[in-house]
Amino acid sequence: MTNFAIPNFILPDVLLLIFPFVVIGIRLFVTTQSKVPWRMANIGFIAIFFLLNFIPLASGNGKFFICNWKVDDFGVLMREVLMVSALLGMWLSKDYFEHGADKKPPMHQIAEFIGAIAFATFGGFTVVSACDLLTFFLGLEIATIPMYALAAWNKRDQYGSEAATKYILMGSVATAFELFGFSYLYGFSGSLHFNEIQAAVASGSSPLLWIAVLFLFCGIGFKLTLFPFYTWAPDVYEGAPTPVTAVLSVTSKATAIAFLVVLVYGPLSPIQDKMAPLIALLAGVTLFVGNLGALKQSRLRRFMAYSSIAQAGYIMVALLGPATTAKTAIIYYLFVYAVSNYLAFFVFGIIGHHREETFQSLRGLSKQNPSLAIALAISMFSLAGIPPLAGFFGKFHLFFSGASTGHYALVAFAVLNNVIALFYYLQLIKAAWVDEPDGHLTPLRLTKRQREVIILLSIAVILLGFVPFLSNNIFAGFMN
Amino acid sequence: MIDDITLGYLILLFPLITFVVNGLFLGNKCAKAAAIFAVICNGLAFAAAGTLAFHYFSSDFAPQKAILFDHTFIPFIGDLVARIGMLVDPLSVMMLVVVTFISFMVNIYSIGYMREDRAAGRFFALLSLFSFSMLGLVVATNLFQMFIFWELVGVSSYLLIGFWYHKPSAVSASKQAFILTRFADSFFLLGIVLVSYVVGNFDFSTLNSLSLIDFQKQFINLGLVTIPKSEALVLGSILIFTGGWGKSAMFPMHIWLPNAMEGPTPVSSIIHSATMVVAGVYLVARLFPFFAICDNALTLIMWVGAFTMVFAAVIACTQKDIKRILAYSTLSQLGYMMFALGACKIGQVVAVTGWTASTFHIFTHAFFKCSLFLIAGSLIHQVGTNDLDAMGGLGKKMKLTYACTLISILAISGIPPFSGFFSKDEIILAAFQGQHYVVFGLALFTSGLTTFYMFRLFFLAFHGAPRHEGVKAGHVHEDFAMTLPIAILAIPALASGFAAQPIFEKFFVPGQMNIPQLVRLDHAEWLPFVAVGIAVVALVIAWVLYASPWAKVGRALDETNRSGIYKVIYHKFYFDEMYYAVVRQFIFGGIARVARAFNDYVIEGLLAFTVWFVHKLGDLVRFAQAGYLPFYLGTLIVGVLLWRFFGQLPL
Amino acid sequence: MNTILFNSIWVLPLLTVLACVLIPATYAKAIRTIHVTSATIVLAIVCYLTYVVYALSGTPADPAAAPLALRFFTDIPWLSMFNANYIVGADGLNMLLLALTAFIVWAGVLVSLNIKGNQKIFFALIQLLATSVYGVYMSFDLVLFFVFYEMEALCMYLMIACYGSGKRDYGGKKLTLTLAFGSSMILATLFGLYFESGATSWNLIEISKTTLPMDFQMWAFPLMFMGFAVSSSLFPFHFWSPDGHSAAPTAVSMLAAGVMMKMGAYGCLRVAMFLMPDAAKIWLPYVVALLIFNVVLGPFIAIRHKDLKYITAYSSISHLGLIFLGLAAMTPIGLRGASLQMISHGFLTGLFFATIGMIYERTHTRDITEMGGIMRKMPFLGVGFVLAGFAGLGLPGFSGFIAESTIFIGAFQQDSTLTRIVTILAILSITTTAVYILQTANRMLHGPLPQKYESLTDGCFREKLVIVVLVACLLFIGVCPGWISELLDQSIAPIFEKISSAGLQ
Amino acid sequence: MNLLNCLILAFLLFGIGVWGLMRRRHLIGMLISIELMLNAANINFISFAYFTAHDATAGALFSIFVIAVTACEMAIALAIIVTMYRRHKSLDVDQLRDLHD
Repeated sequence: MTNFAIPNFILPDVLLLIFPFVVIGIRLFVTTQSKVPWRMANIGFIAIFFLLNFIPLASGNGKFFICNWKVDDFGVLMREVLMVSALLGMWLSKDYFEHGADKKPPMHQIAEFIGAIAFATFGGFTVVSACDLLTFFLGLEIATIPMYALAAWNKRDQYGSEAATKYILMGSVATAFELFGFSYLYGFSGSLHFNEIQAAVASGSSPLLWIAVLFLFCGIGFKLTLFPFYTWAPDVYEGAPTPVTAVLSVTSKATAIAFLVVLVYGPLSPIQDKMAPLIALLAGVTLFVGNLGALKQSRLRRFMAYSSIAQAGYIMVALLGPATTAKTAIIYYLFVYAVSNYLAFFVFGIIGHHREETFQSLRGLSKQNPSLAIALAISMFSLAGIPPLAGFFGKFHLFFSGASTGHYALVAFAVLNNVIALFYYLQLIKAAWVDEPDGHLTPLRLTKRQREVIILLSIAVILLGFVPFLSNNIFAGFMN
Repeated sequence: MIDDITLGYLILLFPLITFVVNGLFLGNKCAKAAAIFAVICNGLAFAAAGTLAFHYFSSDFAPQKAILFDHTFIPFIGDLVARIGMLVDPLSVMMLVVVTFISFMVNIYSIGYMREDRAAGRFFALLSLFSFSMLGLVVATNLFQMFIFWELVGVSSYLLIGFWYHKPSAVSASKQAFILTRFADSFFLLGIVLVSYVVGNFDFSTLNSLSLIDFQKQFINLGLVTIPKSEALVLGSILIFTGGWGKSAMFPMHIWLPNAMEGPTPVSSIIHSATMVVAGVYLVARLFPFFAICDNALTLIMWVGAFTMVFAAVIACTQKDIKRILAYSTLSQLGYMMFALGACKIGQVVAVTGWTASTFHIFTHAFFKCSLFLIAGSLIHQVGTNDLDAMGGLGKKMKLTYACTLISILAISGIPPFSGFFSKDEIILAAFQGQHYVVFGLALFTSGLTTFYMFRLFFLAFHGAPRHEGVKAGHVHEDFAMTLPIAILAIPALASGFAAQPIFEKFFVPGQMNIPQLVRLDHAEWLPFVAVGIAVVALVIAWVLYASPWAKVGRALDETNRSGIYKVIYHKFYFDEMYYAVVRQFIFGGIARVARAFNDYVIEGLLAFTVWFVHKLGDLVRFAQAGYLPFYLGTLIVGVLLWRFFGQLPL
Repeated sequence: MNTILFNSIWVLPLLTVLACVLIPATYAKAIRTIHVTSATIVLAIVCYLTYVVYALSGTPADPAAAPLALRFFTDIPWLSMFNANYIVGADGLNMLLLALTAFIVWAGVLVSLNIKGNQKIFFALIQLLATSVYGVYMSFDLVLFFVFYEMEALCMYLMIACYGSGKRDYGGKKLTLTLAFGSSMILATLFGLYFESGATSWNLIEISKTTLPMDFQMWAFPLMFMGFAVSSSLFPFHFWSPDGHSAAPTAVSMLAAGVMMKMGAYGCLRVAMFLMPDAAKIWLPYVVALLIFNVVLGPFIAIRHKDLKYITAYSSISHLGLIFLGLAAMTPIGLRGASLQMISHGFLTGLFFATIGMIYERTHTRDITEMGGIMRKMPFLGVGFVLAGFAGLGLPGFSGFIAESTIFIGAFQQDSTLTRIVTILAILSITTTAVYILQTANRMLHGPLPQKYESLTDGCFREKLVIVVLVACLLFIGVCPGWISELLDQSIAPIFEKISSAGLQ
Repeated sequence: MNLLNCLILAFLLFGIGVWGLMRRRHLIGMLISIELMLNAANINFISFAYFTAHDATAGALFSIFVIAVTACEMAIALAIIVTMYRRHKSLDVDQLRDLHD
């Protein structure tokens, strides 16, 4: 007899589940100009983030709620990543409801917007705490469907709708692939529950299993923008509103990689070594293609799309390592990636509010607003993986995990690709630091919140690297 | 009374202090003070050297070597230690005296010569730097120290030749001098490295007491060939001699010396006649036992010396620039010294006459050649040009100078009892005793030539009618500061021969050697008369051509209506042109251009190609991103098949 | 106490940067003062510590660091996931390199006091660069080492591209990307080192005690060696340095050529050769072949060039080739000579670029054919340049001669055919060095003075100070090399032990 | 009527969906072919549940959930397509080429 009393360790999940309804509900009773939903959202997200930090990192299997809602260390840390992403995405989006950006009109219904973000985040929560295929699938869908809506949020923008169309069409196909994979997995193991699947996989393999693996990887490869399933990403990233792009590039990636981690180190762990070639290939090709694509971009969001494709490839490298190392590496990297990425997007956002979001409009930034240029440089160097910024340490974790099972060739290839990556990040820095502005520059206005967030993120990017508390704590979480 | 070690330090320190003080503090602001200071310090250095020499030769310790001090500079492996020390033996003491004395004289002279020059301070500083380096070279106890000061001498010569750096000719001459000697020095360094590797030691004492037998069994890998270490030593000795080859401007590396005359005349007199250029000879003399055991080395040295002797003398007969004439005569005299050293080898035995003679000639030559240069300098100072065209008739105006010139010229022509006679006579004798009769003949012939061109210079400059307005107008006078050293130098030019001969014959032997020596040798008494006879004949010819009542000076001086052979000689056999051709075409136009092309096109090209290729791949990716939805959907399907086949799944 | 001072060497520059973040960029004077003071303080500390190391030489060092004789040894846990610790220490070699760095940084700060553009950022970047270089020379943990090693890329591009001249973006990118390429090779092999050695930490000393499998060494060593060699512009990876240097502002050229290019050679010696001696013994005799370009052809290329900075860059290439000649000889003297050359060339090229920068500030051209006779207008700078030139062509009395002769003698001890050939060629190529240096000096300083340069002025006090100090360093090493070789020998001994004992099993 | 036939059926259905997806230029048509693919998966679930699996309910349950999820996905898709239509006045995918490199 299971008890339905809500244990405190799923309090955040429950809160996150009911809280979007609250926000949207309040909006029904207040005027459109009212700040109440916004404040509520802030309070709620921050509260949830802090609640998560109170959950002790349990070792091993973690704690269960009605036997298929698992809260383990990976889950908790992943939740924190997702919450950080959601919080930053919300802060980033605020200005886009006040005035438009990048020649797009301002957006509306901030409450619903935040609600959608919250739902997507909750989808992520579900994925990391799933113990059977059904919950797993539902989580993935909950995480994805709001994204479709978000991509099309700006109804007056034709690019938005086109992007959303592409996104949802391909997304549904990917879902179909996944589902197909799931079905074969189910057929192979005869059960939906991870433990039994794991047992079945351990007992022996069959073509069914491998078809399932293939389809699963292809399906998730879409959400993780692996080669060749990344094709939607540049268009959608460019078409969607900037804050949505940011959320897409972090939250949905985080969810997808969490999905893979849960699979690879859960049910499929017995055949991880057999999957290694596939993973290695996916990783190598993806980061190569992503880097190549970003070489000659001129629009910032599309550029970020390719860079995030490459980042996905780098993350995949970690999946080759043993569980603890890989999980630490991925979580740490996701933190770092989220911070650096959002820093970049905040800067782009400020540019975008006054000019087009292109390399052109970055020109003369260092003369006009040095601190902004510095923030941009910091985030770019961090994404390029230059020490002592956090990005380098993140990549180092990933490569360490990959190399720990002896995939030196892949690591060498990935590291070599860093040179290409550095090249295009330098292109962007050049635009901001070296190029002379052509003609008159529209003055840049920073709101107090933007300035604070940018400073905060810059400091985080600098410190998360060589100040080892984050990495060490995460690792300690997995070790004890 | 100061003990000898302190003296040794003092000799080196005085010039160094002068250099530092003049270079850093006095400088050009108070050139006067700088000059005075330099003169005093060099005088003191000379005094110290003289005292040291007196102590040494008067002591019964005399002919042996002594090491006053020897400080470790850099320790290499085992015995291979670079030291800075002071070696005292007859040779080095003699050189100490000569160098300090000459530099003392030249410093005095320079007071007058550089009076109008605003950079005189720098001049005196560099002059002292030179004498310091030269002294260091002279007293070197080992090859490494020798090389150190060898380079310093070279660089101070470079700086002094290019002293008037606004004159392009001076600048290029200095560059040429430095690079040519540097070229030779690179071989010298290689020789040092090779020999020190084989022997495991830098010290002269070790090198001079080697015997090749120990090394015939071991082999050394020189990259392309593997040879016994004994042959490696022979090779090393030749490489080391190459250093001297360049420094003493032996043919074909001689061309820098005449061009170096672009420098101020005092510089020419001290560096390019009296001291630095004999460094090469000194090197060979210092390492004589070593060269003696390396069998072919001495023969090479002899032929190089002999050829340079004749070659330079021939050219000197046609030149009109007095400094160049003197330069070529210096070359020819160096040739004498060089071949005298080489001529010591008779089959497998050695007769040390040549060694003594050569060192003796270094000694005497220093005085008269230095004074000749100083005289040339004062003539130029008065007349304002180097050209014999513009001179003539100076004899009446400059009585004292005239007399000193005559002394020096008689000395260089080897007319007894002047100093040159004794040393040159011994050299020719050495050639005769060595049974190198060809060289012997050349030497006699050259001594005739020497007399001829020196008197040609003498007559054209001092006799006949004045060909220069200044002289006609009688502006010419004798500057005291400049004439004093000339006068002083005339004394040793006259007397150093018979005065010093006993010392040389008593003390000057190259030291014990590992191969047999002939002690008793027949002293050809008839030889001096032959030599003097030839000299007198040459003198008469010169007189007939240039000073006799029926001489056509004007016709003698213009080279236009002359035979082709004369033109060739007049243009120094076109060696400068060849040099420039080689440097321009081969070094700059050849290797350097190819190297740069290789770098700029091959390496950079590969780089550019890589970048281009990566960008092309990028374009490929972007080309796929055409925004065409069905294509995107297609990639999903293709992806599945792709990973089905390349994912290495056990399907 | 000394240990704290030692660790403060790389912390102080960072603190300076932080201090300046709070000052608005308009107070340029205050910022300049702060940076000059901090650079001077660091210089003082480093000199004092160098003296301490010299004084302590012979006394037993920290046992934790055996076999290396390290002073001020510090070992603090850092990143627990892969046991990377904060490990720093100093023996003679890296202490001297630190001293070199401190001098060059100090000089660089002084030289660039009146640089155009946002000075606040520029000086912050210089201090960051200094931090990275200090860190590289201090750290004995591979991760820490690499972190510092890679940091340079961050500063270099911005400094060159924003404050440089000529093709600054191109030069900066070329430099940064080539260096990044090199360090990517290093990083790839670092992982291999860690996992193959089975060590439980990235501690260099600990890894050096393990024996790495031969097949791993065989591919890892060349990768890592070349990776390091890239930043020392070993052929064929030299192409970045001429463009990079010529585009960079004076101070950056000084730092890049003076100290950054030594980091590569230092890494080759300290990491690659020390950790993988067996492969080193097999590979290095062939690596020597590459030096034919650096040492023999480098000077010839310099002869063909007209731009002062290009000439100096190629001279650096040839001089760094000599460092590798010393390393590849794998004899105690060769290694000592290589280390000597690192230090001597640091001062030498620092002086070169400093004077070139000062002259460029006045003439606004670096083309030697356009100049001439400026010795008369600026004797001090001219003499500085000539002295640098003499040091460069290995004139006795300057440090260059000591280093080069040591390298030649040391390299000649190595009996492998290729090394012999290259050594002989290298010795003979001292002439070409003389050719391009004299040609440059003559074209630029001597001869008649063009009309347009009548109004040139000589160096001001701080410029003279920089020149005097650097020349003094060159002379000091050149005149009394005994103590420095003693220091170096102590720190090289264990490395040579490792190499000589290698290949026996 | 055995498992293999059902799987083949499902696979064919999936293939038809893919084929339609490739061939169709009309957005609605493409949505329908996607529906086919999803239902192919459903058939898999059901057939596995029926023939092999030891907890048969799970498969059925799963397919029901899938239907529900697909429904709301389609809802959103249609909503987006409507906004699309407002802009382009057509439902032809070939029109969707504003966003590209």
